[in-house]
Amino acid sequence: MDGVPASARPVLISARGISKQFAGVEVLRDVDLDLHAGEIHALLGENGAGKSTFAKIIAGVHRPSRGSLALNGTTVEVATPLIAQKLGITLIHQEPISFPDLSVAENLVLGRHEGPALGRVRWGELRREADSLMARLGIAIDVGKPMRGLSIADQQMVEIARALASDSRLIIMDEPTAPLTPREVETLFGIARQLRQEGRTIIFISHRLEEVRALCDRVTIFRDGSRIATEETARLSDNDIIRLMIGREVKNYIPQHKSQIGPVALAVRGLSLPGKFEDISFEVRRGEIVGLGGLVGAGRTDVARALFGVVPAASGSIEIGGRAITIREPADAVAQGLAFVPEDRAVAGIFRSLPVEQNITAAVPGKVAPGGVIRRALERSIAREQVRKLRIRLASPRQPIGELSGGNQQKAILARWLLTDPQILILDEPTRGIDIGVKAEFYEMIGELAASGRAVLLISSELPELLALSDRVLVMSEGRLTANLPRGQASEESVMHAAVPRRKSTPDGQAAA
Amino acid sequence: ADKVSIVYIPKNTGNPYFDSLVKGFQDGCAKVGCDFDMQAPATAEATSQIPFITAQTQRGVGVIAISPNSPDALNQVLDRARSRGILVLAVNGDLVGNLDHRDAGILPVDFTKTGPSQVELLGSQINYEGEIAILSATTDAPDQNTWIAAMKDSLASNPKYAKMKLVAVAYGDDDPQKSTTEMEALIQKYPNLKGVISPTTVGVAAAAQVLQTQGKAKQITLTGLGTPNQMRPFIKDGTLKAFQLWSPYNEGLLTSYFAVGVKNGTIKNEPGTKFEVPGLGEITIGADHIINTQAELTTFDAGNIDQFNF
Amino acid sequence: MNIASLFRRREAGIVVMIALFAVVVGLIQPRFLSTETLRIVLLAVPLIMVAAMGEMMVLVARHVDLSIGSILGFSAIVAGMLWRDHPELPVIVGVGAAIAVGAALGLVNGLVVTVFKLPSIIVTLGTLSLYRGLVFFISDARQVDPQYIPRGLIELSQTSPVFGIPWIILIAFAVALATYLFLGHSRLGRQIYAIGSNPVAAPLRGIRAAPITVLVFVLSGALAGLAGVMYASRFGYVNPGITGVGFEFTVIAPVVIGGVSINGGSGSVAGTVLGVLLLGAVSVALPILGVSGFWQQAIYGAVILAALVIDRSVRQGGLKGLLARDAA
Amino acid sequence: MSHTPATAVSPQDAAKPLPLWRVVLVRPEMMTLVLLAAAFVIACLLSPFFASLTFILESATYYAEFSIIALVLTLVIIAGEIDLSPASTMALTACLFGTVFQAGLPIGWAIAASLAAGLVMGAFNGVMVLWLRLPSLMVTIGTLIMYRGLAQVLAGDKSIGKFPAWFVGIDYRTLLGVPVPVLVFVIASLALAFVLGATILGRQIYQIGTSEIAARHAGIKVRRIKFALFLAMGLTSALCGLLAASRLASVRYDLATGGELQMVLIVMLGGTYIFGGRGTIAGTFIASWLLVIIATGMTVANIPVTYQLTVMGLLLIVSIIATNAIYARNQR
Ligand SMILES: Nc1ncnc2c1ncn2[C@@H]1O[C@H](COP(=O)(O)OP(=O)(O)OP(=O)(O)O)[C@@H](O)[C@H]1O
Ligand SMILES: Nc1ncnc2c1ncn2[C@@H]1O[C@H](COP(=O)(O)OP(=O)(O)OP(=O)(O)O)[C@@H](O)[C@H]1O
Ligand SMILES: [Mg+2]
Ligand SMILES: [Mg+2]
Repeated sequence: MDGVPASARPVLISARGISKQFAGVEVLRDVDLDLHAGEIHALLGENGAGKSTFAKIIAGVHRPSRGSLALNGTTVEVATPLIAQKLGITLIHQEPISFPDLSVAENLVLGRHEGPALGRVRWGELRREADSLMARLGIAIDVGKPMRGLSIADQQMVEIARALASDSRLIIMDEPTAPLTPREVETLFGIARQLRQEGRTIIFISHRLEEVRALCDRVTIFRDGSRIATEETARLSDNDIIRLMIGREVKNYIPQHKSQIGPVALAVRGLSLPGKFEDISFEVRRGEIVGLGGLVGAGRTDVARALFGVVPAASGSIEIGGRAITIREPADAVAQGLAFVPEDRAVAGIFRSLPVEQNITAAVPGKVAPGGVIRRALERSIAREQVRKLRIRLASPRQPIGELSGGNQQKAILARWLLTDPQILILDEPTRGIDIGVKAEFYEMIGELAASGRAVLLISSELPELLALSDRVLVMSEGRLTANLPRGQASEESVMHAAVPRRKSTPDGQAAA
Repeated sequence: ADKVSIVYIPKNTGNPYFDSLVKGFQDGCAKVGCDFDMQAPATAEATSQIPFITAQTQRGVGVIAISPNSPDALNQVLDRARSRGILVLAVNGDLVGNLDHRDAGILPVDFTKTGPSQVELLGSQINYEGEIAILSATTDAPDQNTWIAAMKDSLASNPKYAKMKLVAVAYGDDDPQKSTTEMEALIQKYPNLKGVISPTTVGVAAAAQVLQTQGKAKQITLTGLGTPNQMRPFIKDGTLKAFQLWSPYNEGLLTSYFAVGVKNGTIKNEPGTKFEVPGLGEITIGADHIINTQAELTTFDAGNIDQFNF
Repeated sequence: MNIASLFRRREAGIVVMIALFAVVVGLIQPRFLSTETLRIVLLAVPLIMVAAMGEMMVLVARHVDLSIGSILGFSAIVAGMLWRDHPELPVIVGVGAAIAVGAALGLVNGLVVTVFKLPSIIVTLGTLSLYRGLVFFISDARQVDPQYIPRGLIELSQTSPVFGIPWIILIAFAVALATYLFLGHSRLGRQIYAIGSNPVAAPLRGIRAAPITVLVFVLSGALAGLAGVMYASRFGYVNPGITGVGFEFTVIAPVVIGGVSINGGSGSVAGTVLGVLLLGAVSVALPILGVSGFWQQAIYGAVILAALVIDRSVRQGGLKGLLARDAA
Repeated sequence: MSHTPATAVSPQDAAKPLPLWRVVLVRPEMMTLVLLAAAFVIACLLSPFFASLTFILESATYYAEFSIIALVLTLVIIAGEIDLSPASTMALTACLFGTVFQAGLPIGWAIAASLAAGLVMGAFNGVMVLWLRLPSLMVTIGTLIMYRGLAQVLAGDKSIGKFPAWFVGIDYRTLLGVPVPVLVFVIASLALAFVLGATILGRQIYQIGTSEIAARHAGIKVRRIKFALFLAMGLTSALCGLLAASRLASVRYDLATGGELQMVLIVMLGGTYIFGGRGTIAGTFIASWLLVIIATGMTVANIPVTYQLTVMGLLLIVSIIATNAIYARNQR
């Protein structure tokens, strides 16, 4: 089959006009895509481009808001994962799904075998089958052991084995290689090629271009929820792919801020948290915006959370204003003049059911309650002032913050931290899930914050915004700092270059989890 | 004058012992003409009767008859009731140590007789010799402790019992499971055990069940205080020959006669006063205003058990 | 760390604890070491074992059922009243009725928990009181006296088909075996583990969590119902204010000791059986040693807390992990 | 900050808040208040003896201890935890008080010992929950059993009494016609309503219960506050144990048996959300009276206790379902 171009083979599954909205936000827009039998098809795109969402729709995890799927020419309703399973579609989730208390062998078959509810589980058969699968993948895992003890990589291998075990026509692998060692990646590729040989279809999602190049017949590139291009892999250069992924012209609404860069405000030395990040050292000066770029899972959020004391680092030191300090919990960080706008706004940011004004004043109890007793009038006026300054759109400050749009929620969180008059701000994906218009306001605010002499550490997966706002860009890859680029040297290419994991650069073969 | 109204508050609801006591009240009231009501708490815990006493005080009943769950936790509410002119009677169990917080105590028998009587009942069945044990209620149950003391006294002082040896006193906490385990432990620990006295209804029933289950009835003689309904199957199948109790029915009957008499002024509530209760004969108010319904314990055996239903 | 062997060790651990306990008690009171003691221990545990099987399934599914004591009382009183008011009915009708009533009450628990998405602990705390109220209500607060309990039922605790082991013990072990086969070796049983192990992922693997959760409560109720008739068989009467009161804690303690995690997903029938036997041995030994029964409850409580801490430390990889900071 | 031209407003920006009447009226406490009024009317109809203020106040003293603890428990539940051990803590601290007193030590020492023990027991719960990170529910079920067992070990099953006259009968001391325990309850309600509603501590309790993670991120010392709440539970339970000892003039290990269910019932009836973040002291206050009215009303109307148990169990389940439904409705 190898000789036949992918596009010449029969179409296995075709998606037409697939769109998906989450809470009113459209994350997939009219995606049309044909997948052929016996091809390995890569999905590429920036973080949040919609790759996983598309995969989940095919696998019945999500239902599309609009659009249809056809399998071998007949329209199908993939309403549940079980139906997908029966249609021969298997999804290997980006985060491995496992039942930690069950054995590896059971995890392999759970939900797959049909049969009566009280039917006997044939352990011997199960075990033999599991063993042979593991042998096929060339990994030595005791299939009788519970999943709990397995490393993320091994769990991922079990997921892959599970997909192999079910006689699927279409196997979707959502970033399967992220936690794997090069040798495991090779094994996986061998198996994928063998499956292709058998005429099965594989969707392969990855951020690693060399992998895509090594394995995939065709690539489809997603950007902002739309399919931008589908092409034979060989016809695209790395630069083409990156350009297509980033795509949008750098928007001119991003102001280029100019501010006085002062003394070192925050210095981090040798910060490590095993399994999350290793040996992180950098400085942020007053008036400086330092960007922190990288792919999802690079460990940027973990560094931010360590700095703020949410999950403190295991080793390393932090200095603020030249003084070494210990941060054991966020309260310590706040006392040291740090502020942190977390990426996971819904969980770590807002108090959903509480009024906006209480959300805004949450970090400054002393201001609204001198002596411990809340002065409502004072609180209201403080909150109103912030609402006005940050142009937060709301019906009433007494409204539960959960009723506000994401961007306005985010502004309220920023307002909360501005009230503490922080010297150092850590902003983790501050514009994620926010409308274009509000984004522009945010960029302006971030610039003004730096201009007023504050140090800003900006984590962003959006390269244009990272590049436009940052005076200096740090890049992380797999838990390590891989680049420190002054404004002049920071470009989309250079950042991407540093962000994409290089297998050769980790000679021990162990990727940071 | 209005009819005297009597409310009886037993230890807890669902306790079959009190059913026949209530029956006595009902029959008594039907005869002497009083209004009777029964209000029981869900549990027999120290404080559970308090709201009931208060509510009845509020209702302005004439007489509160109570089988107290605690000898001292009720003092204040009972005082409050008495200060409103309510006659407060302790029935079946007394406020030991707090006798001045009630007007009189109606007890089934002279409790000093219980112990010796039980010892004699057991002794007569085992030829007055061998190892014996007691399975009681809780370690601090006041009535049982009085009886056990009297049992020990008889065993020590009466030469007739010289060959009976009390080897253990176990406590089943009036809990079926616990009583069962304790009884099993007794049998296990004392292979030569000849007899067991269990002066508590839960205990004696559990002990009988153990003997029946283990088929040890021939080897170990059981007696104690039990209710006929609870013990009937064991008497019938010979697990035990005899046990004792008094008539709770008579307690209810006597209490209603006495209460109405005192309320109407026909009985003077003073030690030494005598009065007549149909069927029970002449009753005397004893020291500390204690009134006993019967002189001796009733012994139930295969011959008479079917005459009783409580 | 090899968790599988740890759990294996955990069950072995309970065996060792039982053995050690027996030796120590035997040294103090040699008569403890006899077949008679074994028989007493075995007679003390059937009720607990049967109900523990149900509670264990509920815990495996990451829920808890606090109402089993009241369900036990309810089922027992229904069966008892049937036998009292219709002496002509065969024993098995009462047994069936008790199991059916237990299942129905369990169904109510399961439905309230799944339909309204409420925490089972609060729901069953409510039904604990509600069902007990109904027990008094339907029985008119009257005990069912021994004379009404069918002879045939009583004999289940006394007569034996084989090796002199009474029926009731055989029934308990049969229930344990059935539970073992169901939970350990049937597709549905494994799905219960899966739900408890990762409730979010279960639907992604095509497991229907809601009906299975309801089923688990139904089974727990039905087994409590069976324990109800076993109570009648063992103690020979049913009292609305006594039968089954406080039973929930008696049952949860050995289940947790047996290694069933309150976080769902794990636990074995063997561990639970051993936990039941261990606590049974303790409760039989205390009186033989002459230890005050007052200690029993305190020991139960301490044992539950210890089991929680051990469970957590096993999961966190030792005491060091136990004290590690939050990963909020 | 300089002005930028208004940009496109996303549809969500236009979301209107709930109408005021719904915010004010459709609240769980309102439901409780309506129930209270209904219960009062029904109780008056059921029995002519009910409608007497002195009687109701006197009856209220029997529930005052549980009600006072329920107030603190309200804070604990709002903060997202639960404590099922206070009734057992009451028993253990009270038995300790009795034992120390019986041992011949001055009564002041006995009181101090019981209060200190309450703090220790609260701290034990707190350490297990906050440092060993065990679920408060299971921990406090464990301590519920253990504390009660220890009370039994300490005091056996005899009652300890013969306390000095000044100590006993606190429920018969009145101020302005209000029995002292009820007065304590009212004052505690006012104080805790103030703490919860007007102080920063109260505000942070709500925030912790709404989202513990967000609270930690906002620099709130979550662990410290929760630990303080467990300590407060222990101390309050010990205090209420002493109130009970005074009221009963004696203590026994079975003091307040099953009280945990009643306390949770009160808190739930008052509209506090079992998952934390919402609830008011006013709700708990009203619910306490509701319980007094229902229990007292049924008792004085000679309604058998079997009905009372059934009604209480039903009320608990219905109130959780209703509270859950109201919150789910008001939340988008
Ligand atoms: N369950 C959900 N609810 C709301 N929004 C969601 C949900 N799942 C995904 N999204 C949003 O949809 C968008 C697309 O997400 P998706 O996971 O498909 O991206 P992706 O291309 O797979 O990115 P990555 O490379 O980071 O995996 C993102 O903005 C994400 O925040
Ligand atoms: N809930 C989780 N459980 C286990 N591991 C996690 C979890 N969340 C993240 N990780 C791991 O932590 C590592 C770093 O993730 P982190 O979120 O810090 O990356 P990031 O660079 O900030 O990505 P993003 O762009 O999404 O913010 C990843 O390798 C991921 O596997
Ligand atoms: Mg993805
Ligand atoms: Mg991140």
